[in-house]
Amino acid sequence: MDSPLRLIASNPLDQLARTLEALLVVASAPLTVEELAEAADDEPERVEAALGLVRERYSEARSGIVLEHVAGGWAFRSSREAAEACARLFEKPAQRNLSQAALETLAIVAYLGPCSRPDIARIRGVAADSAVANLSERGLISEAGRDDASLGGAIRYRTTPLFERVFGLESLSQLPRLDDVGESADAIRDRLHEVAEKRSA
Amino acid sequence: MDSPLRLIASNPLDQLARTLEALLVVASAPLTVEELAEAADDEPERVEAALGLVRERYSEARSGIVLEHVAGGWAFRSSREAAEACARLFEKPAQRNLSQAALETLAIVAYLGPCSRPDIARIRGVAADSAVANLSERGLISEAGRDDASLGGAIRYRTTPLFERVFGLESLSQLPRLDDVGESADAIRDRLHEVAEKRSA
Amino acid sequence: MIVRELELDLDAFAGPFDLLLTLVLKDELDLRELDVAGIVVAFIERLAERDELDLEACGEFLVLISALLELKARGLFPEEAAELADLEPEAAAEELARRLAEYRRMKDAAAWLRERLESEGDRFFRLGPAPLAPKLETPLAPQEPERLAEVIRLLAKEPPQVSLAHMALRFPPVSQFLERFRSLLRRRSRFDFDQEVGELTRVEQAVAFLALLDMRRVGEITIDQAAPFAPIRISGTDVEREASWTVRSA
Repeated sequence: MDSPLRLIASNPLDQLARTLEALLVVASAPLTVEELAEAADDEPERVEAALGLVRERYSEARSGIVLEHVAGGWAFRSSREAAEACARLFEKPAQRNLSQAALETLAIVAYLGPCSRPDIARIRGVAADSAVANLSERGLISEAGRDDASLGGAIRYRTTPLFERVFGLESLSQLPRLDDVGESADAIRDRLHEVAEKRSA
Repeated sequence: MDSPLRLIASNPLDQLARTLEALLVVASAPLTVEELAEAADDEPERVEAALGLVRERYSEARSGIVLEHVAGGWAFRSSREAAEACARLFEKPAQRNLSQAALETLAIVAYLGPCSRPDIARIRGVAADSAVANLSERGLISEAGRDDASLGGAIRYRTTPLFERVFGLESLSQLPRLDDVGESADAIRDRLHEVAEKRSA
Repeated sequence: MIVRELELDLDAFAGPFDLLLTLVLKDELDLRELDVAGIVVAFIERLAERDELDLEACGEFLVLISALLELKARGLFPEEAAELADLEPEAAAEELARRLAEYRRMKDAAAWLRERLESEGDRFFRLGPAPLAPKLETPLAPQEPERLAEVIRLLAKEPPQVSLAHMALRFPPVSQFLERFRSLLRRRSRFDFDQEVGELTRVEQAVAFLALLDMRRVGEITIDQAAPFAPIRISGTDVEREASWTVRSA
């Protein structure tokens, strides 16, 4: 009589099951049977059957990885048994510092008033896209109309009330003075552009 | 007599191993032993031992999910066996079509980093702006402050953990030493000597 | 032995030496990709096949290869060329060799990275959060407003004079020297190369020399030198080819 171990090893679906495991561990969204079948270059029926094997292997109490069927398809999740550990992994202390790119972008928007990404990139001498995306996501800057008011103009950004709270300011007028750089926002802007041009010359 | 199956099931590290599986399947970047120990609320030594079990279970040929030590931590990836299926479903935005200029720039940042665009231009003999922008966009290098005093505030760059992950490196110290240049100079000299001897013979 | 007919078989180029020069002068071949040592080895091997030492060929080759090396060095270290020129020749050579070695090491490193990319290309991993992972929101700790001001001051700081502007520095076009030498030869039957280029920078001299070689190649001039290091004399040939001449390299 075959042992169960033998049976699993010789299952013709075993290789397909391994392929599905690989696809599911790389995916960042649930995968449908059709997507899995196309990627594995196999029949949807066989994929369904192999998914059964995978589900058996990755089930509660047997594994820390659990295969789950959700609205959009199939995806791995962590087991309930490990819920506490996962919560600890994701609960992070408040972030101490902003990156240099984020800080520069924030300072430019705060001191110069609404600016577009091209404005910021020109002053920093490097593309500002990811810094702007990051700061928007954190709610420290938000959209404030477009350059030239025309539809084609670049989106401008300004700081938010959350920015003022995080930096302990009642309003932007409380920002530290920068008279050594320029006495007005326009003067500071001119100075920064002038230096940026020299730097990139 | 206990069956081997029984032995594995009764391993006191088994529950910890399942917890590690759960943490690794939801993590978005490699986790260090310390991070795993903190989340699992266990001793780093026990975590190391349990990682051994997980590694054994999730290895090439045995599973579609493979545990690897990369970028200073531990992470799951797909098995090499499933590469074709993965390639049908997933893009590789970080490493597709890396140009020679980008690779040279990457090499300079990896070996000499953090370094600035002028540093890179000095070694490559051509402006590095587009290669640097391209590598930043791919997430292979990132800003690491500014070189304020000496270089007019040029932004410095270093490689990211994603770089190590893409290139399958445990850390930057795994980059090979590059001291074989002397050899090739010697080889040229030897050839010249050889020719000179033939002449005088 | 005719140097310009020297057959080369290098990674970046295979063919006669004069074709290589033409391609370099037309910017169709990147000097940085060129293994100059390989050319030297090829030349010496060719010399070794002969019984007698061909002094003229050696002289021509030396001048040519130094011009190529200088062009290559300028390409690799454009902004430092001026500062290298201030060094004693031996120190400059040492410094150049050091920097070439550094660049070479980085090229080796890039080659290693490319191989690695290929060998590790069948590993796939997830970028970003897992599909069913808890959402991660990291609050930001309170920040000092003074840091914003510091950052603006840093951005407003005058950059020192190590701009990349030097990179725009271009070599004088070969055509400039072709025209100059031709107009000279219309007025005089011969001229002394050293006298004509003595006031120029070394790079300009190198380009001027390449112009001469190109003129000689098509039989427009003859080049004479009484002895090594003696003045190089240029004479126009009698053949009237001005009308049919087109600038080949510039």
